[in-house]
Amino acid sequence: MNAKSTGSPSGAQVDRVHAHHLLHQMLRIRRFEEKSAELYTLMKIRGFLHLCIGEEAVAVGLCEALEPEDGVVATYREHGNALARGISASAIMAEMYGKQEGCSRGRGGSMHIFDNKTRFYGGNAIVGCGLPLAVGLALADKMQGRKRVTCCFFGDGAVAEGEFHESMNLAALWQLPVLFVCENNLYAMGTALERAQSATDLVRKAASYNVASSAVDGMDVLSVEAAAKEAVTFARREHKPYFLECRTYRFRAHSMFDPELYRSKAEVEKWKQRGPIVTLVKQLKKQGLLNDVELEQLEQQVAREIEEAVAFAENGTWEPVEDLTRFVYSERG
Amino acid sequence: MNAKSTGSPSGAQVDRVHAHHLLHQMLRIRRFEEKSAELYTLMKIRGFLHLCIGEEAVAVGLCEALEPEDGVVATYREHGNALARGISASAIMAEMYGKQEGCSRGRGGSMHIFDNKTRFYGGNAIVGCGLPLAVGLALADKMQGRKRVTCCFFGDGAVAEGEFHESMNLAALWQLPVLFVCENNLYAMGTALERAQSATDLVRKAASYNVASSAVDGMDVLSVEAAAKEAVTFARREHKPYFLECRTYRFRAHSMFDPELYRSKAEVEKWKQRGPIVTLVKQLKKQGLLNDVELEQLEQQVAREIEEAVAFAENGTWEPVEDLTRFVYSERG
Amino acid sequence: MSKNEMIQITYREAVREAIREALQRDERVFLLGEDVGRYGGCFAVSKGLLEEFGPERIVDTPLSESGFTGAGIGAALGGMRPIVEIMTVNFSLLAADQILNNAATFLHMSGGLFNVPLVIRMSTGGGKQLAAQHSHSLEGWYAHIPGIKVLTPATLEDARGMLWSALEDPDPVLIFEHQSLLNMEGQLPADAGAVDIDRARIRRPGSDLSVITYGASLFKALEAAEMLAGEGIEVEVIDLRTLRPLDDATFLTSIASTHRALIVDEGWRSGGISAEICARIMEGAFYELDAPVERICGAEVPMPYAKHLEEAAMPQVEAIVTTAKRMVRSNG
Amino acid sequence: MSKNEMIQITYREAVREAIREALQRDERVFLLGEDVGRYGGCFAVSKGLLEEFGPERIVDTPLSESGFTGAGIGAALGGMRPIVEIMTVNFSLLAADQILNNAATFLHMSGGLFNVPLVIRMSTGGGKQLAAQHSHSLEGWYAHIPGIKVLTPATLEDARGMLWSALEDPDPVLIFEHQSLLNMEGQLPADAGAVDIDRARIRRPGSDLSVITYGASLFKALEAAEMLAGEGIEVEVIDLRTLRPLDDATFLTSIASTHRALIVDEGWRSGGISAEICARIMEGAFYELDAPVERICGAEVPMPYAKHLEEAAMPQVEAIVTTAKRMVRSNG
Ligand SMILES: Cc1ncc(C[n+]2csc(CCOP(=O)(O)OP(=O)(O)O)c2C)c(N)n1
Ligand SMILES: Cc1ncc(C[n+]2csc(CCOP(=O)(O)OP(=O)(O)O)c2C)c(N)n1
Ligand SMILES: [Mg+2]
Ligand SMILES: [Mg+2]
Repeated sequence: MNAKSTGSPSGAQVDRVHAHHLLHQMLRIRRFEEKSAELYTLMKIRGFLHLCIGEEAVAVGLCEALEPEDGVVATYREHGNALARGISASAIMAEMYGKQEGCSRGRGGSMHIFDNKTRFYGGNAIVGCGLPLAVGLALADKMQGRKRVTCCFFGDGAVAEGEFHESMNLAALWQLPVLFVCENNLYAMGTALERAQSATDLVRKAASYNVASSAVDGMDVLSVEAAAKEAVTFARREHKPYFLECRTYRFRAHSMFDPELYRSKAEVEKWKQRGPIVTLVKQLKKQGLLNDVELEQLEQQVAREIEEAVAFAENGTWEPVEDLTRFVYSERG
Repeated sequence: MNAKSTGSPSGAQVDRVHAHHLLHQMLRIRRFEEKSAELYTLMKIRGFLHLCIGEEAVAVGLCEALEPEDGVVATYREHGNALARGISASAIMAEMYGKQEGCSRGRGGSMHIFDNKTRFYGGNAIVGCGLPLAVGLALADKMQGRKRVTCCFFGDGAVAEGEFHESMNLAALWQLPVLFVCENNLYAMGTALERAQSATDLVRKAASYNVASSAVDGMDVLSVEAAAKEAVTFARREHKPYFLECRTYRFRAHSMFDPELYRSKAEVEKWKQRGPIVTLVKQLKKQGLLNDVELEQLEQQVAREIEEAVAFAENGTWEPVEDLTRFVYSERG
Repeated sequence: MSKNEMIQITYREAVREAIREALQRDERVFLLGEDVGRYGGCFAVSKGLLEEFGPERIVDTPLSESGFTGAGIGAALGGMRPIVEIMTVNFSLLAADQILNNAATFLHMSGGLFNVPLVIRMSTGGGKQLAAQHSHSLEGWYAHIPGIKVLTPATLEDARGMLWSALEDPDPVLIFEHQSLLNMEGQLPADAGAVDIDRARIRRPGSDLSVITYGASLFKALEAAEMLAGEGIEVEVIDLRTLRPLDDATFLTSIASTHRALIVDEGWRSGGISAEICARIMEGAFYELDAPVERICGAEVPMPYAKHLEEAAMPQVEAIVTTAKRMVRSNG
Repeated sequence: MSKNEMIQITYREAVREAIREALQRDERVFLLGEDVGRYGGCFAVSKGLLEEFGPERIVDTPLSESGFTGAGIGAALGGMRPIVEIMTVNFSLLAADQILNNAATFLHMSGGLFNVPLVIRMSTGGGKQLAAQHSHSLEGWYAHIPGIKVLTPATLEDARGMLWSALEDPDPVLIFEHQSLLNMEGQLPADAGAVDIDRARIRRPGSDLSVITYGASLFKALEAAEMLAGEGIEVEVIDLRTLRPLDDATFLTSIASTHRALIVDEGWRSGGISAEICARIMEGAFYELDAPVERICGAEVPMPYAKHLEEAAMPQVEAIVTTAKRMVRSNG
């Protein structure tokens, strides 16, 4: 698939500090997830674990474009979104350990990251179920006269669900500032997009709801950031939804139980050549904006953060079993 | 709304016998439903009663294009579809009386007309729920190598349901001969199309699934018939779905409990001028294909049929109460 | 209007008044659903509200049950107090994923971070010959789900009063309004307001048998009780009002004095709320029972259209009378 | 392979063999669902079947639960014998409308004209730390719906044998496969085939207490029974196998000799199948009981992720042992 990129094309000059920031964010996600995979094999983390390795540019580029008061709705493959949004690695790691210091008290795990300070509404593990929530969050903003945007991440697979259709229509009909971000990594588990959609050009679908849209090379963080900024600005200014397709690829298996029979090693390798981190590093070096020492410093900073996160999780505590039935209903008082 | 008609334009010369047949079919529906409304006020018919008066051309035009072995899936506003498809007025009337001689044994009523001889799969009263059924019926045909088409009727309101989206995609993805017939009468109960859809050009939606489509003036039976024949031929030959939007109007209330606050009398009157029966009568008379005597004969023939249907229903019997729990599961043996 | 003045009102009007009051009291409240505005509500419950409150607060939706129910959840998360109307309980199955997997679980899976102050109203029940896709009683089924509350207002007072309490609840509340009660008319204090949503109520005291019921069946039970009183049998009629959480204390206390219980539930028998009531009695009043608890439930069939079959598929006064007599006269 | 030869097999393989056999026996059978083909099934149940039977019979679907479940109903109406796979019971809520309003009602509302010979398989249950949107046990909830049948194969024999019987059934059958049983391994006759789907089975005879259970809880009950036997308590363990229609005769007969019953059900307590079993015992064996029936059920919470909380939310062997002891030793 040829991703036509919109927005600022790669290769354009960028601010050094900002470039390092973007790289740092992507490295945080990459190393955090590599560590998570390791901890999974050590059985420190359990349940389903979905890694977004390869897709870091989407999470980072989008979250750069959001204001602190904006809302985010994500999927079960949301570590990247959560980290980029500003939830601490420690809170997420403790969550995956099942400790009560986790961002969801250990009740949610990898698939259910939540945070109220950053308005991060999950961590939703039913494919497509987050889209109507995003519509409602934006509706509340409209009704209360707030200028916030709600950014809703979902995969290419979710486009087939009825809730995609209903949500796009509602957001457009009611003119709500929802940013629909399709993380199109070409597969839903083992189902390639062309086996899931009779028409694979997802941007065309947006048009059928009169929703403004564009597609962007999701492997290039600068392009994503630029496209995201345009989209967020549009949504906020026009009070309308926007559909942004980010063409990306997951380098790892769907989850930890996936023999990957449905795609070739060669295909994966080809995409890895275009990985968001290697691409950015290469570009910055070429432009003289990054050297090996700086890169190493970033890596070390990230390593420390992750070490701390693991220590935090390890030192976390188990919620008492007596509390099992808490949070089924709100505690008043 | 300007309905662009496709297929054979009105005003073209038609075969006299065939023209009379079409008129006869529409008259059967019109008079049958007028009688039903009367019987409703007499409390012979109960529950919800949805009349398709004004929309007869859609039912008749479509059913003309179908072969006996084709399947039909309809909505709760399906007397017209059922009559045009060949279910006897008597069986339908008895059904609405709740008599066991009814086509669904009196268990279904007006909203659940079924018939196996004509492959009429309801009578479905959950908006949108018939669309996946049609996909499955067509899938079965494909798997068994049969050349049948499945014709699925639904309203403009159903287009907003997720099941519309899922069904269009599945039918296109699997290349199934489903004829999706949208009876666009501009309202879903009291909700005008432009309040239900962010983009009101329904044909454009079909394109987003790569489904061939067209719109036709649903008030002109000859146009509908021509468009339906093209659509059915396409579906059967190409083994692909087709989306046909029939632009029509319901002259009566949504059901028997509807004060019609949402539309003006003037709008209704304007559409009545274009009623499918008056239009056809006028045209045939102008072309010398129909005279008053013939029209009167047709009316009398229809009146007799309906009289017989009412008598049949009146003389029908009540299913014994002891049989209440029959047909929850199949009876074997 | 003086404080103690009584007004004549229908169930439909009582619900409408409740919605109107909520809209007036709290600007975060809005009504969301199919045809709630221009059409005036499929059962005319919200008639006139669009004119009074405008399209920003009486929001017509397209036919998208999952989408707009989910949007209601989102709006609740965003600080609003939505009242989502689903026309008929059968259609709510299109939104079942949002109800069970989102509304009911959000608070818990977020470790207590995000509660969902959402009210969903829907009509339920049979008796109008609407057949198999418009007539079921699934409120008892929904009562299986932890994280939501399930209310079944039967009386005018509850129709008028439960909504505000539901809106003040921080968690999702489902309210089931029985189709056949909408035209019921009676007297209500002009200043009637919120009622509790925690406790069952004894609608008629009696010493011989506890009849446990809710919703439209309440009136069948009361009619039966009247007839039975004529024969010297005093039946205690309990209106559950709320199916989740189930106030078992009230019926267990009643059984402690009557020693016999009959459950009347329009829902299907197997695995309905009637089963749970039976189980609670088994667990909490076994040694009080002089005879096994009995159930009169909806027949286990998709609802038939024909009047006589529909009647046969629903609990009726006669069956209550006959069963009650048999139960009281037998010596357990 | 000789007739009496035993083979070593897992639950997963047993289900796969059942699907394979069905595909071989009846060309109208096909498998329809998300990732059943190229991926090999989300739990690897259908691995290899695409290669063996081709994409016409092992049909991968897009993420459209309502759409493809409805398509399964349509295909059944069109003369096929579809096996629809829904990955996890929680996702089936997206198809709840098609299941309740169409599959379960079609025969009845068409007055007997159209039956729906459809099988829907899905995984159910907790124990894998999959949290609140992937772990529930809703089979008992589905058992409320007339018009469908609900099967819960626990043993290898049933995993292998129930599918064919379900496919021969003219009406819709839901089969729930517990996630935690997939890796269970054991012996099965090489020529194992169809089994009845009508009757419960006594998996261990005993005279002191009837333990009524199904699915993965069966093995906890059997383990508890083993431990109890060591203390001289003989527990009769009943595997319901089918939750709808519920074979109450088997457990009522058992209770007639044990006079005590304990229900173990992973589903939520209120309004679960445990409640219906309680009610049937109330109705059918009240005078046989020496003590009230008790229930050990799933805690009424959306399933938590943390291991220790998930364990606490599910029935465990220890609780069965303790409860059984208390029940048997008390004098009712
Ligand atoms: C409603 C529902 N159906 C099925 C699943 C199982 N499942 C989890 S992720 C997934 C694939 C989703 O693909 P996509 O939307 O492209 O997101 P990606 O995993 O590629 O990020 C599936 C089928 C689910 N969680 N929810
Ligand atoms: C899922 C569902 N939601 C709501 C209803 C109530 N309802 C019955 S008909 C109708 C309007 C449908 O409009 P449309 O599809 O345009 O068909 P029309 O009635 O105009 O023929 C509604 C809202 C229903 N039957 N099913
Ligand atoms: Mg994907
Ligand atoms: Mg319409």
